[in-house]
Amino acid sequence: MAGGAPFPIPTGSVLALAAILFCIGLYGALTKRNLIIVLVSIELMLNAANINLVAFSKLSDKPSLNGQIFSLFTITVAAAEIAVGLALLLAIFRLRKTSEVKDLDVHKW
Amino acid sequence: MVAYAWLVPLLPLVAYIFLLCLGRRAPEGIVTGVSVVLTFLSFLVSVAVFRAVGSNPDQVAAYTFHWLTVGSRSISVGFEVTHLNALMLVVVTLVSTLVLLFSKGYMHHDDRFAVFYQYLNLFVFSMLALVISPNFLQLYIFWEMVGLCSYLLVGFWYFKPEAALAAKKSFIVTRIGDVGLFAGIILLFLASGSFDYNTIFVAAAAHKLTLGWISGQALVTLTAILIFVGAIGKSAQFPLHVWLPDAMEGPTPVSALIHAATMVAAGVYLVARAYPLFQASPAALTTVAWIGGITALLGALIALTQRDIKRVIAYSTISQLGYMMMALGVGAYAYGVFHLMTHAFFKALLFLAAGSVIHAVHTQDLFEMGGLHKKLPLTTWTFLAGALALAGIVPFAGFWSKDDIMSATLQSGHTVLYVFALVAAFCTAFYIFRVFFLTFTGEPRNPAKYENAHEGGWVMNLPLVVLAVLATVGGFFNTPLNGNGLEKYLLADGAVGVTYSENVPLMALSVVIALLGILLAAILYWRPLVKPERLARGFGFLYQLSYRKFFFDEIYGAVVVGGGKVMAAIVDGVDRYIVDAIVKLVGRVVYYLGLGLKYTQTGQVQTYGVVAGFGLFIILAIAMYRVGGVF
Amino acid sequence: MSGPLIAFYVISLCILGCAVLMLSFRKVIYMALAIGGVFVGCAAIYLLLGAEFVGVAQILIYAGAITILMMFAIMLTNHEATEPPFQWNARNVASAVGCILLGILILLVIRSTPWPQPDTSVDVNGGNSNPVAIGMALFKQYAIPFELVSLLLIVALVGAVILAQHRKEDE
Amino acid sequence: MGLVFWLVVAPLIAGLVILLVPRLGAAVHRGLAFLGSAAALVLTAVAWDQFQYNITGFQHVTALYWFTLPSLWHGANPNGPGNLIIGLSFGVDGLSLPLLALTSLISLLAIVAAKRSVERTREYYFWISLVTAGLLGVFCALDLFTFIAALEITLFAMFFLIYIFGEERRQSAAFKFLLYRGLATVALLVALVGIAYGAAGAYGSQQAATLSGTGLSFDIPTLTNVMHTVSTQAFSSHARSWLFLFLLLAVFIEEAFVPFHTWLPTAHESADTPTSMMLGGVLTKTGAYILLRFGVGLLPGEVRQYGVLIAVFGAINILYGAFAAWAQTDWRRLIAFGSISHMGLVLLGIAALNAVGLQGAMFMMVSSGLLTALLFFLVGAIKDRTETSRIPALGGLSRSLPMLSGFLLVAALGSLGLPLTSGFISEVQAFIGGFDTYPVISFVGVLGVILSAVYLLYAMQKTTFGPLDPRYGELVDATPREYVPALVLTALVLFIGIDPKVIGELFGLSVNALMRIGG
Repeated sequence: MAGGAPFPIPTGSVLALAAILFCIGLYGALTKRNLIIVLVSIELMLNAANINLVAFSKLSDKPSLNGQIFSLFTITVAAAEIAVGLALLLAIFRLRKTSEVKDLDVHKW
Repeated sequence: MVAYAWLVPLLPLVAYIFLLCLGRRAPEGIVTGVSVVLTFLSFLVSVAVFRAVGSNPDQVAAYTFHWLTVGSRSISVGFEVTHLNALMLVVVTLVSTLVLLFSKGYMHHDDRFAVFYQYLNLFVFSMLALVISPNFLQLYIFWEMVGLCSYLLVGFWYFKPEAALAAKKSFIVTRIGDVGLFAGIILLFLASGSFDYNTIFVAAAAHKLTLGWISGQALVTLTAILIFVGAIGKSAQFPLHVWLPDAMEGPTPVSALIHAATMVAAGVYLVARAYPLFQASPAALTTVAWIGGITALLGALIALTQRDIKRVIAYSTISQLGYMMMALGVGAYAYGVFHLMTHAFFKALLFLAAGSVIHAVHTQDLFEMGGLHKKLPLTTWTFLAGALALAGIVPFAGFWSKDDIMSATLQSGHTVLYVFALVAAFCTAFYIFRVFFLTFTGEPRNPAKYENAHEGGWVMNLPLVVLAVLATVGGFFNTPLNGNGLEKYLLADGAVGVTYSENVPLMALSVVIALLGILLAAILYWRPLVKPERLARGFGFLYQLSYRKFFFDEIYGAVVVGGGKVMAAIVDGVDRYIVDAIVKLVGRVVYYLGLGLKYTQTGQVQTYGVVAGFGLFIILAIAMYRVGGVF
Repeated sequence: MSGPLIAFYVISLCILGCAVLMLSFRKVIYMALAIGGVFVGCAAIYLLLGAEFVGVAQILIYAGAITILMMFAIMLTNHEATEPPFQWNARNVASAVGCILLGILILLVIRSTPWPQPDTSVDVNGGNSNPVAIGMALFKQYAIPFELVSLLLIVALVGAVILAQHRKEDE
Repeated sequence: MGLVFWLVVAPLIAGLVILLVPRLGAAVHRGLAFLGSAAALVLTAVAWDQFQYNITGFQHVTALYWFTLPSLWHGANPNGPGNLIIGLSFGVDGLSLPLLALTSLISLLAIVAAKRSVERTREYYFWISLVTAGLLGVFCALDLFTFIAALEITLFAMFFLIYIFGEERRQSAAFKFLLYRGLATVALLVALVGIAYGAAGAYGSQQAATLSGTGLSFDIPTLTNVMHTVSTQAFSSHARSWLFLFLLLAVFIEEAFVPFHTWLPTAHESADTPTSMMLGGVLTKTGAYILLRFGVGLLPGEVRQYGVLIAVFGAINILYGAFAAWAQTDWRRLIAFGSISHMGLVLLGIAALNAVGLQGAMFMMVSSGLLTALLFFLVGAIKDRTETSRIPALGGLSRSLPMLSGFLLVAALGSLGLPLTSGFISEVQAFIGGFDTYPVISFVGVLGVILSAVYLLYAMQKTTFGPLDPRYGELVDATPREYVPALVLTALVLFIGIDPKVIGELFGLSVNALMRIGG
């Protein structure tokens, strides 16, 4: 079904890279104490997803541009998110004099 | 003429609607005038119908119109004319006209005078519509409507707590019977596919009434008895007789019209109308006969000792209705209906005369009356006519009908019932003359009330006179002298019932028995040779038994009403403390679960994340396991 | 083993190395630097996969703007902040176990899925250069989402400004 | 946009205008709500007028497409045809038309009956309009999605009406109402979606899809058709039984059947008069509607199979409701239990699964709606004057309030099934049906006829009969505004009782349709 010369990079490898990156990001988001690093870890996970999108844009049996477009949107949204996230962080820091996740527990029972 | 029979119920309905439009403040003259004239017209139409049917046996006819479709069956409404209901129409309209006239005097100056006439007209309409119904459903509809009117009229003086209670009691007790009738006609409908009398009777005669779960003969017996249960309730037969004496709380014209002449006779009419069904079931007929006989005796025994003039007559009504039922039960169809007619005349007369007395002395206690014949001569003589008719003295109306019943009972082989009837006849003569002597003879026991007594004017006297004439000569409609004319007339409806021949020795015996009763009353209350109190003491327990009405009210109060209330309390308790408590318990459990589980909300986002991550892993793992090939 | 494949493995190693480094550094500022490495590595992967425009955008936005923004945020807050070394508390262990399990699961799924053979004969760019093709798609097929995203950016920008504004009444 | 669509939407528009337009006076709020319901009533009348009696099935159908769920997503029938179409769909048949008329009429009268002293009129009339629109939607929904959505609207609108505008203990009553009926909706959702999936062939064989040629569909006529033609082969009887039991649970809660009834008396005790009229008059008829539409319509075999159970519960409800009503000391609780008793008869009529019984059940729904609304209205009017609805505290009101007492008597008599009222014609048909199929159970149930007379006349005796309590000597009898609901409802009760043909013909159509499925 697929035509042309085989692509040199196997699909599984790209996906594996993304998976590992995603798990690392997840681990960071769940364990790091600094709010900024948690945000950074979330960006890591987003990047892992982007890798998948771009990979399937190329490595599918019906390649198309849609994956790339979608990853562009992801990047844009991530930028917006990080801007708002960091602004929030600044505001919180100004109010609470802390940037540690564990101190932010106003919803505790 | 027969095709215009619908005019008979329609005219009172017109009167009702007219009065409704006039409102509750309408002038008394107009109210009475409209009611009496329209009802009298209705009477004239009835007579015309009666004559038309009588002269031409083929005139029996039913006219029906589609009312409602249920499933594949059609229910119709309409009217029919048979010999039986033509007679009933005449009796009902006649008595109604007289009572409507009488009420003008009796209810004078009541501030709900117009409302009273509204209710009465509604009642007359309902009663006539009941009689003229061509099917069981329509009969049931108006059966309930007359019950409603009875409820409204018994409770007419609603501010009296006894009247309120009596109204409720009358409705509920008759309703117990109505449920039997309701179930009975539903079963008949299911078995025959129609509510129409004729369809059902044809099916019953052809043994075609069957349902899946019950065989033909058993079904006929069951439905006949269920219908009879309805009649028991409405006609105040044992054991549902308890409402009728209490219903005397209503105005006396109501007692005369509804609780003596017409509505309570509807039960008898029902059994008579459904007679082909009863004839198909000997067991049902025997039940009818025995219930009737027991009621006749019971009513008469209780009436012996009552102090309230209306209650004595009420128990007398119960007893006489028992006679009618007994007649129907032993197969003497025509005699039962004949007695219904004569009873309507003389019992309405007795009630109206009693009403005249009550109107004069403003008390119902026999022992506050006495010597009233000087003040109320017309009432005295008319009451005497009614009393003689009730006691069954030759040649008054009651004699002919009652003796027909008694001889028919003996001839049909119900000896025990005959003895019952004989004892009841003796008691009847005694109690009614006890009332007569206590009321009209002797010295006034309450001079203050005696002094103010006076006759009620022509509106009250005219009905008394007319009814007294009928009570005197009404029996001649059906005597050997005219070749048993009424019997022949009624039996033209078809082969219903059995005919019996007169038996002169039996007639003589019952007259003698009745005379003995009168004699006993006379020596106790007219020319007292024996003090009644001594006699009462002598009979001690028996006297109490009669005076306290065989304790029916007490027993029912404790067992049925008490049982119902206990049941209601239990259900309410279950509802509040078990069902609702379980609901509340569930609420509590959830509340406390929430109280405990809130400690999982640490506020630490990352902890939530860990849990969510594990959840994701578990769901994915399960999904992948189900897909297979991964592990 | 062809050139692109070698390049892929090298870049992958760099990315994962940077990511692990990010986790193990203790000073926050180093962590931010390490994440910059990951972003650049990702851009290289995109280029390898033929998505030139996305790769360049990745470098501009992530490696450039976002990393710098992080630095600023760190400087503005507690720039001396350090992460403590790994602590053997329940949450950390659970996180580690959960992430490893999840990773293994995903890798197993990837391994067991029969991926379709990529169709290299199709030119996703439709004969144009990649940026042109993407531009065409964005302004034709995806015009409405594109406009919405720009709206989102404006809102985020204004929101960020308002949130980060130094308000007088807070003093 | 068809007639029926506007019929549902009219009160909704009125409600939204009330909610969204600022600074309208209380009178304008009331007027708008009135207009909305009046429009619905007029449109119902038009629909009735245009109704064609020779057509079975739904008429005036309006369908609004919203979106499509591809078969891959819903997964009911991956190999078969069919994208699931989600949207709003309305139409009327013989069963729904009288219920629509009942809903819009009672809503109109409830608005007339609403006290002038209500505060927060904006919210009040908004919620009333919303509950009306929801109920109208329920009764003419032709699609499961529309049905559930409309039912949910009635749920929370009624919740707020009780919660904000109720009387004593309104909050707990409102939450009880919400939780109970919320649970019912969940059960209903399981049952209905389950049936839809089953009809598409999700359980057991794929036969349903192949036989019917339709994929997953929420369209009620389609489902009816599919269930009628292929259900026995397509559905495992096990799955059908479970779905039916879920449906029955929903019906029992919605209809306040014993033992899931305790929300009803509590809610009535707390709700104000117009809310009670809507709640008792219309909202408690949704359960019976569900049982008829989805029970008899979609799972007739299960209705037959569990018929004895349903009939026994019917008899239990009749007697339990009646006995409990007897023990009540508050008029409003008494009416609530009385309505439970009436609804037991509906259950008996449906369980009988014959034409007469079904028609009786339908009649009873309308009759009980009218009578319950009338009773609540009158008790509310009396309570406005005497400041109590406790039966022992009243007495002799015939003297000071003759007209209200008269209407109360008519309502009570209708309730106890007196002939020439709608109560009787319903009762007689339901019992004919019941006796045909379950004679013994019906014999037990028929005792309720006595008991209804007992509790109602007992309450009447204590309320309107007897000596007048001097406290109530100076009360003012019905005002012209109060005559309207009382007269209209009384006239309808009598009209249906005297000439039942008019709605009987409509119901007959639905009955025939249902019997073709179930028979």
